[in-house]
Amino acid sequence: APQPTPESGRAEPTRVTFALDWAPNTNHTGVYVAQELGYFEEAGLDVEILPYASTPVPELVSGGAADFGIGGQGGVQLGRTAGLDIVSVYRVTQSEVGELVVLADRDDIDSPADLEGKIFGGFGSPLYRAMVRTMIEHDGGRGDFTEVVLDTGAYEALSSGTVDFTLSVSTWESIQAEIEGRPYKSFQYQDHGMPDVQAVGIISSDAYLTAEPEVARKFVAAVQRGYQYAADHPREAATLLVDANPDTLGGAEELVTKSLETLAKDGLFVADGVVTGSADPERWEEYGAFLVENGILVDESGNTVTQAPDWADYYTDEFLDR
Amino acid sequence: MSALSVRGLGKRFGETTVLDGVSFSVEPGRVTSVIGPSGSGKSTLLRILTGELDPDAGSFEVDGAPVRNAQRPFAFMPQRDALLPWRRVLDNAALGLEMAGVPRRQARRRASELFDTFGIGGTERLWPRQLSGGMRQRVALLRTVVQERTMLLLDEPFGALDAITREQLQRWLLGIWERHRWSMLLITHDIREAVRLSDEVLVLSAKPARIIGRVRVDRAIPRGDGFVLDPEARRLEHELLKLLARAAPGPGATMMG
Amino acid sequence: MSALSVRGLGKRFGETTVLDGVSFSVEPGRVTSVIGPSGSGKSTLLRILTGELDPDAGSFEVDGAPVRNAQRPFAFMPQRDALLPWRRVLDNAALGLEMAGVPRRQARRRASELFDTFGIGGTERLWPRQLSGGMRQRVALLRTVVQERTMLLLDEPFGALDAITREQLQRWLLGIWERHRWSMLLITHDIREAVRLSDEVLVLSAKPARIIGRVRVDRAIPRGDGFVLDPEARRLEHELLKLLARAAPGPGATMMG
Amino acid sequence: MTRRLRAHWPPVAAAVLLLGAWHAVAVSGMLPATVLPTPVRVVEQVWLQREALLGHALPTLTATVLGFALSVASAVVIATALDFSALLRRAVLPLLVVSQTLPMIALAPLVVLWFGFYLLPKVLLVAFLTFFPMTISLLRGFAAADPDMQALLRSMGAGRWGVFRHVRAPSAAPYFFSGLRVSITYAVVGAIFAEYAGAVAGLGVYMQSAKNVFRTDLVLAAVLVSSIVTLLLYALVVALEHLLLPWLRVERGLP
Amino acid sequence: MTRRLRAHWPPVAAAVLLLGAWHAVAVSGMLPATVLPTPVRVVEQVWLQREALLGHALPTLTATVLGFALSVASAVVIATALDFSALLRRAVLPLLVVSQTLPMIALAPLVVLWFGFYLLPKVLLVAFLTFFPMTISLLRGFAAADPDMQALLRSMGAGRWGVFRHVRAPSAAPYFFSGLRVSITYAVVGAIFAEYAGAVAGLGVYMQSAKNVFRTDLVLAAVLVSSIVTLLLYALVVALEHLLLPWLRVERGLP
Ligand SMILES: Nc1ncnc2c1ncn2[C@@H]1O[C@H](COP(=O)(O)OP(=O)(O)OP(=O)(O)O)[C@@H](O)[C@H]1O
Ligand SMILES: Nc1ncnc2c1ncn2[C@@H]1O[C@H](COP(=O)(O)OP(=O)(O)OP(=O)(O)O)[C@@H](O)[C@H]1O
Ligand SMILES: O=C([O-])O
Ligand SMILES: [Mg+2]
Ligand SMILES: [Mg+2]
Repeated sequence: APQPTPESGRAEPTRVTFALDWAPNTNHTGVYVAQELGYFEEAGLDVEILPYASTPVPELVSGGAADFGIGGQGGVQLGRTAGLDIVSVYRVTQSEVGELVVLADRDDIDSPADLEGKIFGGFGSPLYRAMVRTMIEHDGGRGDFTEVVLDTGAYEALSSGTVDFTLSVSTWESIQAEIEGRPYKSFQYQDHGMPDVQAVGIISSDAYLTAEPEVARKFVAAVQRGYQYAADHPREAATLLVDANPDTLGGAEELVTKSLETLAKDGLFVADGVVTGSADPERWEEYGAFLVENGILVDESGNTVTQAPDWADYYTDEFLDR
Repeated sequence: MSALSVRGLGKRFGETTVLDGVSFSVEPGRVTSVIGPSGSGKSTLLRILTGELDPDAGSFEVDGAPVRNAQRPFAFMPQRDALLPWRRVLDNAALGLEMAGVPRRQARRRASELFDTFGIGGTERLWPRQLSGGMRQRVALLRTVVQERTMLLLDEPFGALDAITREQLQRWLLGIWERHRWSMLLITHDIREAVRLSDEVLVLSAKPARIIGRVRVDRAIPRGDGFVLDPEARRLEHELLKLLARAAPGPGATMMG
Repeated sequence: MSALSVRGLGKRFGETTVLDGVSFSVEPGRVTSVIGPSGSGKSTLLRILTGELDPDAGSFEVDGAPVRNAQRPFAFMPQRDALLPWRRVLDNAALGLEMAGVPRRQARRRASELFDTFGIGGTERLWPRQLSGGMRQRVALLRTVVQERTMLLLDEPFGALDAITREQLQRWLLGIWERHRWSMLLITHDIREAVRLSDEVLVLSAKPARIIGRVRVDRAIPRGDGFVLDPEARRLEHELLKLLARAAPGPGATMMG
Repeated sequence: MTRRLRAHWPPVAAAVLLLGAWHAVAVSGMLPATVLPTPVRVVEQVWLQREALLGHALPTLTATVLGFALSVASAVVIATALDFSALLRRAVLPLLVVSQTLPMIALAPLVVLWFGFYLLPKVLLVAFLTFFPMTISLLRGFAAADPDMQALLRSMGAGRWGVFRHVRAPSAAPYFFSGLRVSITYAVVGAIFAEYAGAVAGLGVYMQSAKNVFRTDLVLAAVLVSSIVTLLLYALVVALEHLLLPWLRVERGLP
Repeated sequence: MTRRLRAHWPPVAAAVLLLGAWHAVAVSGMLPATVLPTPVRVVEQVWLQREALLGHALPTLTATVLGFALSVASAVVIATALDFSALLRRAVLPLLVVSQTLPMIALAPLVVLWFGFYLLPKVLLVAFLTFFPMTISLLRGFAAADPDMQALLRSMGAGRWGVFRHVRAPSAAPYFFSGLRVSITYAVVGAIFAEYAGAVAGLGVYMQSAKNVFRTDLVLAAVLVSSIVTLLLYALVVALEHLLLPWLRVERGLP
């Protein structure tokens, strides 16, 4: 268990582990900034960033293998309902960053309705299937399409034309496609019948938060400072992120910089009138309702959930620095 | 009390009866030979004694008591030499001693002392595959006798040897028997060899094998230089040959093709 | 023109010279036997003739011409029987015919006709591992002679057989030779057998092997019933035994242990 | 106890023991039920989801069987070719080894890109992931052939092919079957792996979907199905060996 | 041509041929350079990224070697135990087969949960993914022992252990090495696979990161490094066999 941290900060720093959901990318910027600029150190924390593992972060955190980790709203809603001990403590993006994309030269596809009967380069997730179906139906289609589970190969498959559409992170793959000169044509989920969602966030567990509320407060506050810095200084933050991950991001400066600029200005890291990193109850309610309606949520014993739980239990702003 | 006493041994393989009530005994310090047509069941008999096969009928006792496995006081030489390909010739020869708990160095030394006597000096460091058929047989024999067990079971020990080497090894075996008085059960297809080395020669019939003749060989018969000219030995040989001819299976008549 | 003529064959294994200038020839329709101390190089000689080993010196001709591989007119019986474990006994016996292009059914039929003659009738459907040592040897011999090649190379064909079976097969071989007049090169460690079956007997010295004696055996000598009592045959045997004693390697003197 | 029962109780007992241990851990609370459900629950799910599981098991089985057939054929052809030419062996064997060192997890997406999502890439991946143990075993088995037997065949006028067919190939049979046992075990896993890299249906797709909604029980239900399929295939290989190599038991002194 | 050259040109020629084909496809424009870079570019990257690659290769190598050592040890212990007890064999062998049918891609996450991110889970996964071919080969090899030799040993008073040590184990040696060749080939891939499942450093982590920033050239550079490592380990196994089984060449009639 972590040591209680004396205020002086002279004693041993408290160890905190943080699990990434993927190889280091701009979603993780705030954490790396806090690390690089010494925010954690100032708070008396020794943060270890655990790299991506095929183990889903909710399971790592729920199982106690990590104290915190990247975890978006959808994952928290699915996971906590299914009995995982996870709770959202910080929202990295205030809204959706994903988008449905096709190749820019696909003149035959002008709206999601045109995706009827097409091939989806997918990820084997019922949530994404429901999302695509909703978008097609919203635009007047029947919602029939074929999903090919491709996982990381989806983008190559799209650019080589073996699938017709896939889902892309607007602040990562879509930017890369642009850089490579093969830009995507994109459809925003929210424009086609999907509720908005706080797509990227940070989670912890009730168990950890109960045991270490003070450490959690320091950690979340430091991260919050980090993302605020990234929103204010995207170029500097880009440099910090790349410097922290020279092996992996060295050579991808352009991608990182463009991505961070987008994340900073489009109301993703920060939004007008809200505390950075805070939860938006409306998004949790609406997205939660979508999950219930589509029968995606199951409870601990594997039964489909038909009655929305109290979503307020699923997130907290308690550890934010207001 | 007999060194070995076999009572009513029977053995079948599937439908075929191979041994059918074989009884005999070997007295302590005596040599008994078994001759019989090829395929009659001689090797099968030894394989039962060594515990490799279980008999379907009958039993046997060693020194008056039934044997339990791993306690057999035999040194056994199988018909096919069964040299281990992964041991050099010397290590093959020392195998029996090693198994008896003799330390490796000592086992090798004792085995190596016999190499010249057996006419295979210089092959110690070769692999078995590098030996001729007769040399392999000699290594197998050496491996057996060097164990100095009180009872030897030898399955055609000289079958692959030329006349001279065979003569030399027979004489050597006679000499070592004189000194140690081991009991021996010897399978051979050479009648003269049987007479020369034994106190008693048993004749097995063709499959299903029964003992159809027993010939005692007096120790008074000279086994060394005088053997070849001894008329009593010749008479016994002749008697055994007749027994063997009776033992042989039917088709011999059709063989003059 | 000789059926086989061997000139100055030499063979070394590593440092050891095994054959050292061996020359002889086998006339068409004649039988030549080779005797010599165990380990002298008899099998090595055959392995060179069959092309398994390359000689280090010398050469040989068949019917007056050097042979190319795959064209050897030999039927070869190796000393260790080399039965294929994955073929039933009958299929092993038919192997040589099959290799010569005889259709399988016919090959099996021809082989099966000899089973009774060889005293192994009834074993056709067994696997080689289910045969006794002598039975395996007979299958190997059958496999060789059924090929009806004009030249047979036999490496100790009767080594594992009892006196009666051996006698029967020797007579059978004499009979078949009378009819077909195959040329034969026969390795044996049995001097009597060599005399009985051959036109000429070669004696090899111990390693490094040279031919140290040749004995012609007149065809006038009776090979059948009269053979055992023929004084000329006995004289030749005695001569060969003396040659063999000279051929034997040194350590014999120390063997009386 | 009947003979049949006697032959079967040890694996059953072992399996029961293992399931018991699993159950004990699952209900101990060491791990949340979402991470480790009880075996009873998993079996329940197999029954409840039987239609979906069957629907996904069939494409996996098809890919497995076709891929494995291709794998056996390639292994036999490659090993034979390499046995005939020492030159080829020296040239190609290192490449085969290298081929097995390619982390498929990184390259599988390319295969899918080239061959589409349906049967073909799965078949190819299964073949690729399983041919190696058989190839190596065959090569070793060929080399283990008795030189005396080969010399005998040559003396009978057999060419390289005759020696190969009658001595080297049968000598390799026991080795081959040991490679086969390893390979068949990997075949189903290989197919599932291929489905992770790209497929429209199959147990791998089913597992991935279940995992994404934290349904470990369904993942394990699919795992159970795949294990049963593999065990059946393995048993088939054992039976086939029994049937095709009757001499082997005799050689080993078994009744 | 010197002897050394003569022995080495075939694999070199084959490799060059293959690289040529790769290059041709890469420059043909069939695939964009981001999907398939040229071999020259990949080698260039190996050199440029040598420090990073070395830094990531070391943990992978450590996991491989430790995992493989564990794997060999387990295979020997398990196979020996199963050889001694037919009961155990009947009980445990099906479980071993089942264990190999578990799609690690679905279960690796559990391993990380239980054993964390560092060396241990990698070592365990490598061992788990590689012990099976050796175990099966060993079992087969034990069973291939000559019954005559075993009977001889028993006649000498050797117990089951003596027979095992002096006949069954050496008989299994050639089989074992054929399993070893297969296993060592899978070991590095297994370590990389384990790193995909969760690790702080290693070639698998490097590949994943490189893929995330769309640097196929770096992925392939890491693949190249892993292939070279595997080839070296494979060569080591071959050399070891040569050294430990001198009799085998003689048995096979080789000079
Ligand atoms: N591969 C080999 N390496 C080394 N030496 C060998 C090899 N093969 C045979 N020899 C040696 O060659 C010699 C002759 O062997 P060969 O088998 O020809 O003898 P042989 O006359 O047939 O004896 P036997 O009557 O016992 O069968 C032997 O001393 C043997 O050790
Ligand atoms: N495993 C087996 N299955 C079936 N039959 C067998 C088996 N082992 C031996 N036999 C048969 O048992 C008989 C006797 O064999 P055994 O080896 O005892 O003969 P032998 O008297 O030693 O002959 P030889 O003098 O030729 O060595 C033979 O007919 C043989 O075919
Ligand atoms: O590689 C797999 O274990 O799926
Ligand atoms: Mg016998
Ligand atoms: Mg010989």
